[in-house]
Amino acid sequence: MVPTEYYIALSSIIFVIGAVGVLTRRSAIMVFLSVELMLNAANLALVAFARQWSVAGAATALNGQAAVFIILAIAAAEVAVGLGILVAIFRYRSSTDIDALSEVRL
Amino acid sequence: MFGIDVNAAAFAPALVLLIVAAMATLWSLFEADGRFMAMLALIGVVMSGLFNVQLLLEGNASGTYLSSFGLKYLADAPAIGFNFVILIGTALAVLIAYDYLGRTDLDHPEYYPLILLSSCGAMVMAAAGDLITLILGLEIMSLAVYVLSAWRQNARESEEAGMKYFLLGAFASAFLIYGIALMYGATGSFSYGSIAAALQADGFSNVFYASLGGMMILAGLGFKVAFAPFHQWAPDVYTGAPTSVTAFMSVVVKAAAFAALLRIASSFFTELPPVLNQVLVVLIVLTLVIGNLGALLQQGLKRMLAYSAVAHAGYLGLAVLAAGTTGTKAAVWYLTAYALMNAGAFAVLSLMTDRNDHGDALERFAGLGRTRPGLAAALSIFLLSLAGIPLLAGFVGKILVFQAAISAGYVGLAVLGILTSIVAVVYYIRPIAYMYFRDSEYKAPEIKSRATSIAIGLAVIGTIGLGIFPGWWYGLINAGKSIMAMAGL
Amino acid sequence: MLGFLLLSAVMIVGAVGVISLKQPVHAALSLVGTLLTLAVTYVTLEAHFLAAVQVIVYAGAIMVLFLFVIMLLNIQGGQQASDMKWLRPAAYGVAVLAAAGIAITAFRNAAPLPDAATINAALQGGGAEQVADALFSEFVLPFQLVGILLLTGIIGATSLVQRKAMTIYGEAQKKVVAAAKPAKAKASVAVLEGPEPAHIAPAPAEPQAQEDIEQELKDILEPDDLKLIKGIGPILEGLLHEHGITTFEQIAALTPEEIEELDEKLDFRGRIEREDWVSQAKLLAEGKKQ
Amino acid sequence: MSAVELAALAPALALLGALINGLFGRALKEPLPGYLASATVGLGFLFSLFAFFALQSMEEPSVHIALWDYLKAGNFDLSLGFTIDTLSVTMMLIITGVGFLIHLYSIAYMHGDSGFSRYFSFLNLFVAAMLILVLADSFFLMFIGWEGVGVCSYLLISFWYTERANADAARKAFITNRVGDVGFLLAMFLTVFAFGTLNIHEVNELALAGAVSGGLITVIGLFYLLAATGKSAQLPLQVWLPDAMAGPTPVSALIHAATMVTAGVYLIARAGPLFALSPVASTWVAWIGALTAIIAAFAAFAQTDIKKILAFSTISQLGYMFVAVGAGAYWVGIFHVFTHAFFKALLFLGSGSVIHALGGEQDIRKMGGLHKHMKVTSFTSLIATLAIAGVPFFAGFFSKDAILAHVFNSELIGGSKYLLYVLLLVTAVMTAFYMFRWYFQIFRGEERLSEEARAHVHESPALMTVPLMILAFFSVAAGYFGLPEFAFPNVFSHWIERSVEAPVSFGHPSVGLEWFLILLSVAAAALGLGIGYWVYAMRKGEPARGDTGALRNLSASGAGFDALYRPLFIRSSEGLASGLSSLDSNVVNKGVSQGAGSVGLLANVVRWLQTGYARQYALFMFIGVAILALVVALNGGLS
Repeated sequence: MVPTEYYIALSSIIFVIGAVGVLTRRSAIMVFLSVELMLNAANLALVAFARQWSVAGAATALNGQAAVFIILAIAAAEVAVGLGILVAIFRYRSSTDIDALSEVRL
Repeated sequence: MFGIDVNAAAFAPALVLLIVAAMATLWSLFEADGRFMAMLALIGVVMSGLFNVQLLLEGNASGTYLSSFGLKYLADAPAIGFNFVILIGTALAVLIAYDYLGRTDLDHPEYYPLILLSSCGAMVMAAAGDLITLILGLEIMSLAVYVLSAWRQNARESEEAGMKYFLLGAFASAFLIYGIALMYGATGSFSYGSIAAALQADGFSNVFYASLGGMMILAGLGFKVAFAPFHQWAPDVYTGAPTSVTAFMSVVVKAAAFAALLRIASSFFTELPPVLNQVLVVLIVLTLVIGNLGALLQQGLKRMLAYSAVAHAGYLGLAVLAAGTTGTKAAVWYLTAYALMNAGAFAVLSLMTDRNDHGDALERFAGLGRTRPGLAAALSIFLLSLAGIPLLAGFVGKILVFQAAISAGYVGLAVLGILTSIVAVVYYIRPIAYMYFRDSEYKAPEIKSRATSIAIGLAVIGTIGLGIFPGWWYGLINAGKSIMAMAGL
Repeated sequence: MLGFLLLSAVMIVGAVGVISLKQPVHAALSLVGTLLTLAVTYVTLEAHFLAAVQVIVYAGAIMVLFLFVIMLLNIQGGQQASDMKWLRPAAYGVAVLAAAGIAITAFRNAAPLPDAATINAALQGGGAEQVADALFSEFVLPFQLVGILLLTGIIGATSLVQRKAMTIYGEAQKKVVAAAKPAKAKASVAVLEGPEPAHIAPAPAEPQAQEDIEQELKDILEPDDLKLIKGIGPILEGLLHEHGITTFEQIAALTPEEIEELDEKLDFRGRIEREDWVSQAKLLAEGKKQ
Repeated sequence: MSAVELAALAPALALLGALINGLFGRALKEPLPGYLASATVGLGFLFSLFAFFALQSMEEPSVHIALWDYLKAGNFDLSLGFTIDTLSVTMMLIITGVGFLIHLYSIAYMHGDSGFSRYFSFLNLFVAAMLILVLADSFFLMFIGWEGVGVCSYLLISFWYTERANADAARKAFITNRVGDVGFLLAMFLTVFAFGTLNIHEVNELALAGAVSGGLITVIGLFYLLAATGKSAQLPLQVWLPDAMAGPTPVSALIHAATMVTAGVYLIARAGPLFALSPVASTWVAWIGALTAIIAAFAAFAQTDIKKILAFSTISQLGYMFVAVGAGAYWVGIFHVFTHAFFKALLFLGSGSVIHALGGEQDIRKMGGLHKHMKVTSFTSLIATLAIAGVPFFAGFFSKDAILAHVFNSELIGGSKYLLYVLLLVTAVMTAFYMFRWYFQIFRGEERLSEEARAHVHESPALMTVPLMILAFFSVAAGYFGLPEFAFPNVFSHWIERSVEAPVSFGHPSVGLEWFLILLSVAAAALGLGIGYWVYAMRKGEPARGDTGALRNLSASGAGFDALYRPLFIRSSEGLASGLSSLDSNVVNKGVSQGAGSVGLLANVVRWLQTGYARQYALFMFIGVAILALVVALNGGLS
C-alpha cells in the first residue's frame, strides 16, 4: 500500500493548483472551479488520514470519512450561493470578470 | 440515541433564531411586508435573548454550564456572553434595517431570514466544541452574509462587495478546511478536548502536521476576524455592502470569529509549538499598524469605520493572546461595547447617506452639530467611545484587553496597542471637529426613522451605561467556570 | 505504487487543465475528470461509500450545476490583458513554496502505515453502513447543521436570483392596500414608507385613482414581451422589469428626460435612442390593442 | 457625614452645575447661569474650607471615601474612591478658590456672548474633572479626571470655534495631551503589574516597603513623568500651551493658574515616595523642569501677544515646580503651585481686563500708558509682576526661594544639582526681565493705542476688578505660609508632609549660607528688573528698534519647537487629509506617483496594498499561508 505521506503530497499539489487557479483566472466561474479543487484536496487528505488512523479503532478512522461527507455538503452550499451571486452580477454587467470588481479601493 | 446526549436547553437560543428564520421564510411567501418581518425578527431575537438570560442565570447560580452532543455544543460562560453580543448586533442591525431597506429599495422578504440564519450560525460557531461544528457554523453565518453583502443589486460596489467577499471567503474556508484535515491527521480527532489531550499525550509525534494544521486554522479564522494580511477584504466589503449589513457583519461576524479563535486558543493552541504564538503576535502587530494607518487615510466615514474595524480586530487579538486567563472575558466585554458603539455609528451613518449609501464624505458632516444636534451628539459619543475616552464603554474594553495582554506577558504589544490608539484619536476626532467646528456646506439629509432612532438611543445608553458601570456586566460574564475548564482542559 | 503514480498523474493533469483551459466548459469537464480520478483514489483508500458519493454528488450534481450556469450565461473563454502581469509568476512561485512546505511537512511526519488487517478491521472498506454509523453518532450535530447550511444556501441563492417577482408583488400589494383605503391612503403610505428623504421624489400628494392603480397592477402582473423590440434581449428585459417597466405603453410614453435617466441608471449607453425603442414600442402597443 | 467628608461633595456640585447649565442653560436669562456656576464652585470652596479646618484637628492623616466598585478583573481592581488629606484639600482650596474668582470674573467678561450658558457649563465641568483628579484615591480615578480635564480643555479652547485657528489649537492641545496620556496608561498597567493595585496610598506603602525592585520603579516613574510632561506642558510636550491662548481669557487663567497644568506636579507629588525611591527618575524630572524653565523663559522674550508672554511664563514656572518635586521637595512644589495660582490668575485676569478695555487688542506693541486709564488693573498687575519676578515680601519670592534652596541642598538628584541651581537662578533673572517688559509695555511708557482702542479704553466693571484685588492680596499674603524653615516657622511644609512622606533627605548648610542663597535670589530678581528698566524705561528699547535678529526670531517662534513638531504630530493628520484629497482624484488614473513626502509615501503603500483586486488580496493571503507552511516544514515550529 502507498503510505499516507504520498497522498498528502498529492493533495498538497492539487491544493496549490487550486489556489493558483484562484489567483490567475479572471472569470468568477473559473475561480469557483478552482476552489472546488482546493476543497477536494482537503477531502483527499482526510480520507488518507482516516486510513492512517485505523490504528486507533473504527470510530476514529470513520470520523475522517464522515467529515468528508460534511465538507461535500459545504462545497455544494457554497457553489449554490456563489453561482447565485454570479448570476445576479452577470445580469447587470454581462461579465464574470472579477478584475472588473475593483472599484472600491484604498 | 447512539449514546449522544441532546440537551435542548443548551442550544435553545440558536434554535429559536432558526425557528423564527424558518417561520419568516414561510411567511415571506405570502406576506412581503418588510416591517412585519422585521418585527418578527426582533421578537425572535428577544426570545432568544430570554433563553440566553436563563442559561446565564442558571449557570451563574449553579456554577456549572450546559453542553450538548457530547461536548460538541457548549453553552458555557464565554458562549453565553458571545450570544449576547451576537443578539445585540442582530437587534441593532434589524432596527437599522427597519426603515432603511424600504427607503433604499432593498426591502426583499428574505432579508430577515438570512440575518437570523446568520446569527444562528454565529451562535453555533461561538458554542462549537469541535472543528467540524465550527466550520459548519462559520459557513452558515458566512453564506448568509455573502448574499446580504450583494443585497443591493445593480449597485456596483454592493455587487463587488458580495463577490469579493464570497471569493476570498471561499478561498479562506479552503485553507481552514485543509487545516482541519491536517489537524485530524495529527491527532485523529476533531473535538477540541481530544485534540488537546492527544497533543499533551506522551510520545506525540505528529508535531509537523499539528503545527501546520494550527497555522492554517489560524489563517482561516484570521480571515474572518480580519487580521492582516488576511484583512484586505474587510474595508472593501464593509464599504460596498448596504449600511445595515455592514453594521451587522462588523459586529456579529467579528464576534463569532473571535469566539471561535478564543476557544481554540484557550483549548489546544497552547499545546502546539510556540511558533504559533509568535505568528499570532506578528499578525496582531500588522493588524494594529495597518488598520490604524488605513483609517487615518480615509475621507469617508463609512470607510474609516471599516478600517477602524480592522484596527479593533488588532486590539481584540491582544485578548486572544491571553485567552487562557482573563483574555476571553476581556474579549466578551470588549465585543459587547464594540457591538454597541460600532453598530450605533453605522446607525447614524444610515441616516446620513443617500439611498445608494453614497455621501459619507466628512464634508457632508460639517455643521451637523447645529442642523441635527441629536445625531451629531450620538455619533460623537460612539466615536469617542471607539477612540477609548474614559467613562465610555470603549475605554473599559481597551483597558481590559491591554491588562489581559500585559498579565500574559505581552508588554511590548500592549505598548504598541496604546501607541496606535493615539493615532486612532486623530481620525476619530476628525469627524467630530467637522460636525461642530465647521459650517455646513451641504444640506443635511432630513431622514428620520423611529426604529433607527431607537437603535441609536439604545446604543448610546449602552455605551455610556457600560462605561460608567462596567463591573456589573463583567461580573455577570465572569461567574462560574467554563465547561472546558471543568472537563479539565 | 505504480497505480498511485498513474492516478496522481491523471489527477494533476486534470487539475492543471481546470486552471489553464480557456473555455469554461472545457475546464469544467476537466474538473469532472479530476473528481472521477479522485473517486478512484478514494477506493484505493478504502472509502467505497465516499467514492460513490463523489461520483454521484460531486461529479454528478455539483458539476451539472456548474455546466448549467456556464451554458445559461453563455460564458466564453478568452482573457483580456490583465493589469497585474506580475501576479501570475508570483502565484506560481508562492504555489511551489506552499506545496513544498506541505509536502515536506508530510514527509517529515511520515509514519508507518497500519497493516492491512487493522485497516480492514477499522474501516471495513468504508461502506455506507460504516460511514452512516459515524454520521449518526459522532456527527449528529454536524449532520443537522448541514441541513441549516443548505437551507441558508437555498434562501440565499433564491433571494439573489428570484428577486424581482417578489418585489413587484410586494409593491403591487402595497398599492392595492393604499387604494382600498383612499381616506387613509396618505397616512398609511407615510407609515409604510417613513418620511422620504429630501432628494427622493416625493410620494404623490393625491391618492391615486382606483383605475390608475389597477392599470399599474395589470402592467406588473401581465407584462408584454419586451423582447419583441429590437435591441432588447432577455437581460435588458429583466433590467427594465426591475425598474417597473413591463409594457410597451410605458416605453412608448417615455419622455426624453426619463430616457436619459434610464440610460444612466441602467448603463445603456444611448441604446434607447439609437435603436429607437420608443417608436418601436408605439407600433407594438397599437398592435396589441387590435 | 463629617465636615471632612463634605469636601467630597465639591466635584458633585460642580458636575451638577455643569449639568443644569448644559441642559437648561438656554432657558435661563443671561447672568443666571454664571451665578449658578459660581455658586456651585463657591460652595465647593466652602466645603473645602470646612475640610481644611476639620483636618487640622484630626489625628489620622487622611479620610477615605469609597464611591463604587467600578470593575474587578483578576488582580485589576478598579474601585473608585476619594482620599481627603492635607495635599488634596490644599489643591481643592486652590482650584475652588481661584476657580470661584475666575467664575465671577467670567460673568462680566463673557457678558453678551451667545454661548454664555455653554461656557459656564464647560467651566464647571472643567472644575469638576480637576477636583476628581486631585481627590482620586487611585491612579485610575486620577486618570479619569486627567482625561476629563483634557476633554474640557478641548471644549474650552475651541469655545469660539468659528475661528479655524481656535479649533486647530484645541485639537493640538488634545492630541499632545493624548501623547502624555499614553505615558499615564502605560505607567498604570505597569503599576498593576508590579504592585497588584492602583490605590495610590497602597502603591506608596508597598514601594516604601521595598516590594518592588528599583529598576521597575524607575520605569514606572519615567512613564508617569511622560504623563506629567503632557499635562503640565513640559519639554518635549509643551507645544500646546501657547496655542491654548485661543480660548477666552478667563479659561486661560483657569488652565494656567488653578487647574490642568498643575496636574503633572500634583501627580509627582502624590506619587512622591515612588519618585523618592528612584534617583534616576527624579533626576529626569528635575532636568526636564530646569530645561523647560529656561527655554520657555527665553521664548517669552520676543512674544508680542499679551497672553503668549504669560503662557511661556507659565511653562517656565511649571519647570520650577518640576525641579522642586524632582529634587524631592514635594511640599515646595505644591507651595509654588499655591503661590503661582494667585499671581498667575491675577496676571491673566489683568490681561483679560486690558483686552476687554481695548476691545480685543492683544498686541503689547499697541498698548502702553494704560496705567492712567485703568488704575486698579495696573496696580494689581504690578503686584503680580513683582510676585512672579521674585521680589522679596511678595508670594513668589518665598516659593521660588524655597525651590532654589531645596535644589541646592537636595541629596536625591546627585551632583547635577548645582548646575540645576545655576539654571534656575539664570531663569529667575530672565523671568524678572520679561515680566518687567510685559508690565511696562502695557501700563507705562508712551501710549501706542490705535484710535479705535483709545476711544474704547475704560476700567473694567467691579465684577472684574474685585477678583483682581482679592487675588492681589493673596499674591502677597500666600507666601507667608512657607517662610524659610531655617529661621522662621513654616506652616506649609508640615501641613503637606502629613500627606506625603517621602524618604528624601536634604543637607543642612550653615545659616550663613542659607542667607547667602536668599541674597542671591534677591539679586537675581533685582538684576532682571534692572535690565528691564534699563532697556524699556530708559532706552525705550524694543518697539522703536524693531530689529529681527536670529535670536529674536528663535525666541518669537517659541524656541523653535513648534516648527519642529508641526510635521511630526500636528500636521500629520491635516497633511494626510489634504494629501489624500489630491490623491483621490488621481486614484482613478493609477500609477501616478505623486508627493514625495511621508504622506504620499504612506498613501502609496496603502494604495499598493489595497488595490481593490480580489485576486491580489488572495495572493497576499496565499503568501501568508505559504510562509507559515515553510516555517513549519523547516523545523515544525519547535524552536
